[in-house]
Amino acid sequence: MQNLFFGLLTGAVLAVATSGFALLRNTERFLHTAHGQFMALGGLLGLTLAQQFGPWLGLPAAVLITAAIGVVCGKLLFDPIKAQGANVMLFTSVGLAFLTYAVMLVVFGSDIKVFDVQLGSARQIGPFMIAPGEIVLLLIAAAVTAGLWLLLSRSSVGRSIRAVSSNRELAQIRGVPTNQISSVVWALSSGLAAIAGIMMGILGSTSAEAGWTYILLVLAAAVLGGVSNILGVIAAAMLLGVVMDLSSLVVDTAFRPVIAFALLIAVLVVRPQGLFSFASRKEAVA
Amino acid sequence: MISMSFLATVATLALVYAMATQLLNLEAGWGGMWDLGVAGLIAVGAYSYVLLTSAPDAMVPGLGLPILGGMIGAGIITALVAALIGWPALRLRGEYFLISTFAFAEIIRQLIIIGKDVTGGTFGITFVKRPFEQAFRFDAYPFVLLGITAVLTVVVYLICSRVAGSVYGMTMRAARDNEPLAMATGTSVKSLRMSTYSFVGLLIGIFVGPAFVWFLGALVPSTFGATLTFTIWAALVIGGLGSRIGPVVGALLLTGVSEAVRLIEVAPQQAHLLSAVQPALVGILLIVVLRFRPGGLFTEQKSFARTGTDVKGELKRMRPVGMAAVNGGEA
Amino acid sequence: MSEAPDRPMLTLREVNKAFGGVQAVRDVNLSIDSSKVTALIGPNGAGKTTLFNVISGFGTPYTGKIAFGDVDLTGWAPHKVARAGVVRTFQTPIGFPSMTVAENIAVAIVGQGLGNPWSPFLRWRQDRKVRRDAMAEARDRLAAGGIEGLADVPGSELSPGNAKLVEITRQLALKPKMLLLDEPAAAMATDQIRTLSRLIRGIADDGVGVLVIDHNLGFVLELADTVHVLEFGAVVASGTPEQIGNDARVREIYLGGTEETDAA
Amino acid sequence: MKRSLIALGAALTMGAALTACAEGGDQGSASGGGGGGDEIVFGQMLGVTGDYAPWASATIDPAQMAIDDINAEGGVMDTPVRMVTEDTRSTVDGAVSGFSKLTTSSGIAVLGSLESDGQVALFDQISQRQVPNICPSCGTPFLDERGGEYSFRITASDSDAGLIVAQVARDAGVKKLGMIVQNTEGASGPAEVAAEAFKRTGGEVNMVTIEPGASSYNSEIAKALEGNPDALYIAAGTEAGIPILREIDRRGYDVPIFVSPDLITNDIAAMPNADQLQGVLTAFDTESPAYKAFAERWEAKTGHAPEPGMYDANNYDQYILFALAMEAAQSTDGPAVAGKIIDVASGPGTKVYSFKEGKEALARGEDIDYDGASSSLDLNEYGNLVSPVLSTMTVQDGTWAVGDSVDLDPSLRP
Repeated sequence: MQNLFFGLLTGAVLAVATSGFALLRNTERFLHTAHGQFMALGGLLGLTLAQQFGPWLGLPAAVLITAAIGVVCGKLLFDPIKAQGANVMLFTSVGLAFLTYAVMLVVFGSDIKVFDVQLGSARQIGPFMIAPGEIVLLLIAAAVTAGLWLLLSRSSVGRSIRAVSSNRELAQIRGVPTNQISSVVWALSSGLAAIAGIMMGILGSTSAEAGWTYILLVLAAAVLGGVSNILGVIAAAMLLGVVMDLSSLVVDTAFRPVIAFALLIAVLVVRPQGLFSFASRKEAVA
Repeated sequence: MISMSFLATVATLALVYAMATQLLNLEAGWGGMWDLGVAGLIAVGAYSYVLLTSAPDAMVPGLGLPILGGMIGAGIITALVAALIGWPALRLRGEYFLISTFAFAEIIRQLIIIGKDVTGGTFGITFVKRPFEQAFRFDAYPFVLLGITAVLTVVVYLICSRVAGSVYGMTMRAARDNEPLAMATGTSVKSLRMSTYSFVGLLIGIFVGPAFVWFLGALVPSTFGATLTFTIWAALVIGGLGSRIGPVVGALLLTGVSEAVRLIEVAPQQAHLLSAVQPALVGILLIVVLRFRPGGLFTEQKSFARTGTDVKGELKRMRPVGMAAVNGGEA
Repeated sequence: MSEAPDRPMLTLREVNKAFGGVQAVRDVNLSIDSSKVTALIGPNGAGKTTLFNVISGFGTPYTGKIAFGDVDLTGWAPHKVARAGVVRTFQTPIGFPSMTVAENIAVAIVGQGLGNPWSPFLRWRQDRKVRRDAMAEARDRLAAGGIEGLADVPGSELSPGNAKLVEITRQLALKPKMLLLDEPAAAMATDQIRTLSRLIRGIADDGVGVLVIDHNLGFVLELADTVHVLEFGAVVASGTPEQIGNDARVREIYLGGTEETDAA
Repeated sequence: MKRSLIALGAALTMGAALTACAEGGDQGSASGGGGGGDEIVFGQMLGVTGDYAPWASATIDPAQMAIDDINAEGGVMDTPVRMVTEDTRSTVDGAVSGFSKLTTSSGIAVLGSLESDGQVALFDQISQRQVPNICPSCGTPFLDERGGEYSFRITASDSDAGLIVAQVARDAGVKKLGMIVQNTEGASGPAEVAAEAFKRTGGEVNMVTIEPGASSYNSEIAKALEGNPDALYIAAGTEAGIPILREIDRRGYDVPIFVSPDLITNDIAAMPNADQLQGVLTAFDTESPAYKAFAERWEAKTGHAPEPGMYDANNYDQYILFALAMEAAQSTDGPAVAGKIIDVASGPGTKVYSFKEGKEALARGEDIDYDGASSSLDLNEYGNLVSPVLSTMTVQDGTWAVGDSVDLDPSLRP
């Protein structure tokens, strides 16, 4: 039972990260491999700034800075090659991942860093042992994803984003300022990465190396959710977290990664479009 | 002064990567199968080779086969594993194929760690049978190994070239360009891809796995992580997806740049700054090449068509297995 | 109707196809003669392309039976259907964009015998000969169609009209017994359409059955021997072009739907 | 991003400039291992990036300190010493090409700091090239009976480290031991020895394996604590160790915890639940003059005491040993130097506690026995510590404090 809560916590953080990844994937139409590095960047920036200016000022500042870096990268690196298609952008993003990693090595060094934030000691709540800080993290994750959902579904910016993701050309013709929307999406996506990176750091530790690990989980969750659907991706991230933590009840934990990936493959073979994709599969022949 | 022996070592590593990159090109560039699991296949090849050739009484016992037998055996085993992976993975399209091959590579690595009675687990395998090792002095051996690896690389190049110019290569590129149309012209795309995937597995097992082990001198599972896959892919993309010579150039360039960093000498305290130079160079190389020559340094058109029209942006037109899923548009 | 053994007939029995709860094809029974041009018309979304996909093996799973002469094609994979002689074209003729036009056609000629990784090594001479012959034949076929000038043009650089011609030339190189043409006249100029009509008529006269989908009513009625009208996935009328052209109900359905006929 | 671009531009320019310098600099040392040139090159290889990155600065800085000490005395045989550090990227292929560069381009006379997997992979090449080689941190049992010719080790073998954990746990009356073991060679090696040995004492073991870099370890911890074991043993690096200990704290599991050597660091000692922890390690002999001298300067430099789990003192000692062996051999020739390492480390002879003392004693024609900052460095014929002084360590006031020393119970050996 306790593992269920652990899974939810893992899943919630993963959901924040993956929703940012999926958002970018849907509007800019490529797999942003550097997303994991942006998470690590957010985490390290957050840690450094929180030490300097305290968490209340430092952490939001880290999120904003990461978001800004995302926008600049989008403008400088990705806008000029948009016409070249998804593959060129995917590999440019791989290049950006290497570059971001190098910059983090120079700026923050390569050692493991720990947030100076205590989550408090756990109390029995219902069937769970939960620390107060964990509830706060869970609430923040929920608020962030709910906020994202509201933004996408209720605001005019959100409508524009959805218009761009369903059909960029059409949106442009209808007068949606697609370039501004791209920037907004870059900001949102990178900001979400930073938030998730900070939460990962608070739960465990953070380092320049961590980005390579993060991206694997994000990719898995995004694919499992059927990338095109943000709600599906969030649900998949939660599910992935829960399944990974619950699987340790059944099998030896050494097999946990094997189980997680085997499950992923099994799901893909049975439902190639992901678990929660509602869009019917496009016919091969259009 | 740069020592010849160091150059030979770097060149050997570069050539091993060049072989892997060419085979990835066969699979992804011409076959359209964007495989993020090459590292897994290389691991299978490397481990099978060592386990087949090492002595039965070694710390991690093997079968004691001669080197050539080990290479062929490794090829067969890797081909079988590739078939096993391909069977479910090739049903998937686009990014789902990417992810599932990636997942398989991770599973392979984990199984190597878990199966420590056979594979030596995280401790790895420390004795490797290398060709002609006894016949030469140790300080001459790097050059011998470079020679052997160079010969193997040429063989792989010839194999890839012949495939490229054959009916099979033509069908393969056709199926990559337009899967439904290839089917409508009577090609069984599924079995074509299965056979290509296993064929690439076979070659990786025969050539890349053993050559990599000879270079390394020991095997640990962490060598075969995602970084290996990413490096090979970066070499391929820089060199030019689909071109014949591009993968070789890309691999040599990438390894050259990475290892040239070693020639910069800095105070030990700055070592962490220096270690950032390598990923930074790889990153910049990828970004710049893709920005200004999105098809990579060499293009597929140059490799095949006799028309002389140089069409830019190979990567742009490339459609990995059912790219429809990625582009969200029509196939 | 009699059927000569070497002139098989394509028959559909009670074919139904649904996706996502939408019945795209319902209870279709059709017989398509060889040596004849049969047309399938209907408004957008009537299920024409879906029916095409079902016949050519891309639309599995479906219910009902499809047979070509004595051969039961039901549930066959696309490449098997093609090898059985039932060959289709595609609405958007992107072809094989990275290859030249000649290579595009050669791919269809070479067949499957050498399509495995071993043949380049074990049967290299044969492989090379097959490839050379195929390229030569491809050029001949292009010349026969009057488009030999396109031979060395990359597939990605063809004009839409030429792409359609290349598409048909390529699929003809498969030596089909039954040819399914998906909107061959779309995106073509009037004089090209005339050439196309002659080409299609010639194909049928050579004994190949032709099934055409098109929006261009004039083109279809002039070309076809038999016309079937599809609406909401079902065949609602069949007959000669004259009968169909004069059928009030058909005119209503069809012309009602032509307003937004696309030019794709 | 702009900032990083500027930084990168600067880095590239700097890189180009450095390459130019290196070309010039290399030529001087090209004659290499034979020595006799205007400088002697000490090689160092470690993972500056990758999995071993957390240890990087604790490996490089003490080594440089040793080099500075040596040069302060006029170098070895009155020739200045320079250290060249090579990144293995924590991979085997990185180690192979780094080794080739160090031995052939940089012309190193000795090699230090390599981690277990690189050490194992390069073992044959090291003996072929006759490069004296000390490993300050590798526990791999591979070296247990193979070292002694060119490869030496100045920390306890995993076999001993594992046995001693089993012994301490047994002596503390533990019957059921929960174990959390990281899936890497450095951690799983001693853990497996410990598990085997503990079972031989009649105890019960519940081992859970983890991957470093997971987002949380809650479930694994819960699983390891199933059936309420009397104690928990965590064998991991800090990357996984920190989150594990945090989670244990959060859940309020108050079971005694044994940690593996890699976790005996200041970061770990600062954890709120550190008073639950106990480690067993080749503890630094805090009374030794060599340790005191090192610790004082180390604290001045870094602001904290030496950390056994970071192997900082061991990294210092290795280069002092190399330098003394060269002085004793009066040569930089590989076989000659390697042949002297056991002698200067283990005596018999005058006890010396620094390079200065050793050099002077050797000049007087005496035999020496260097007692280092990390231990007395007495080596057996296999180049392994004869009797690693293993001590229990506990955390007091946020730092690791040395407790009782433990003698290995031979009955636990397999």
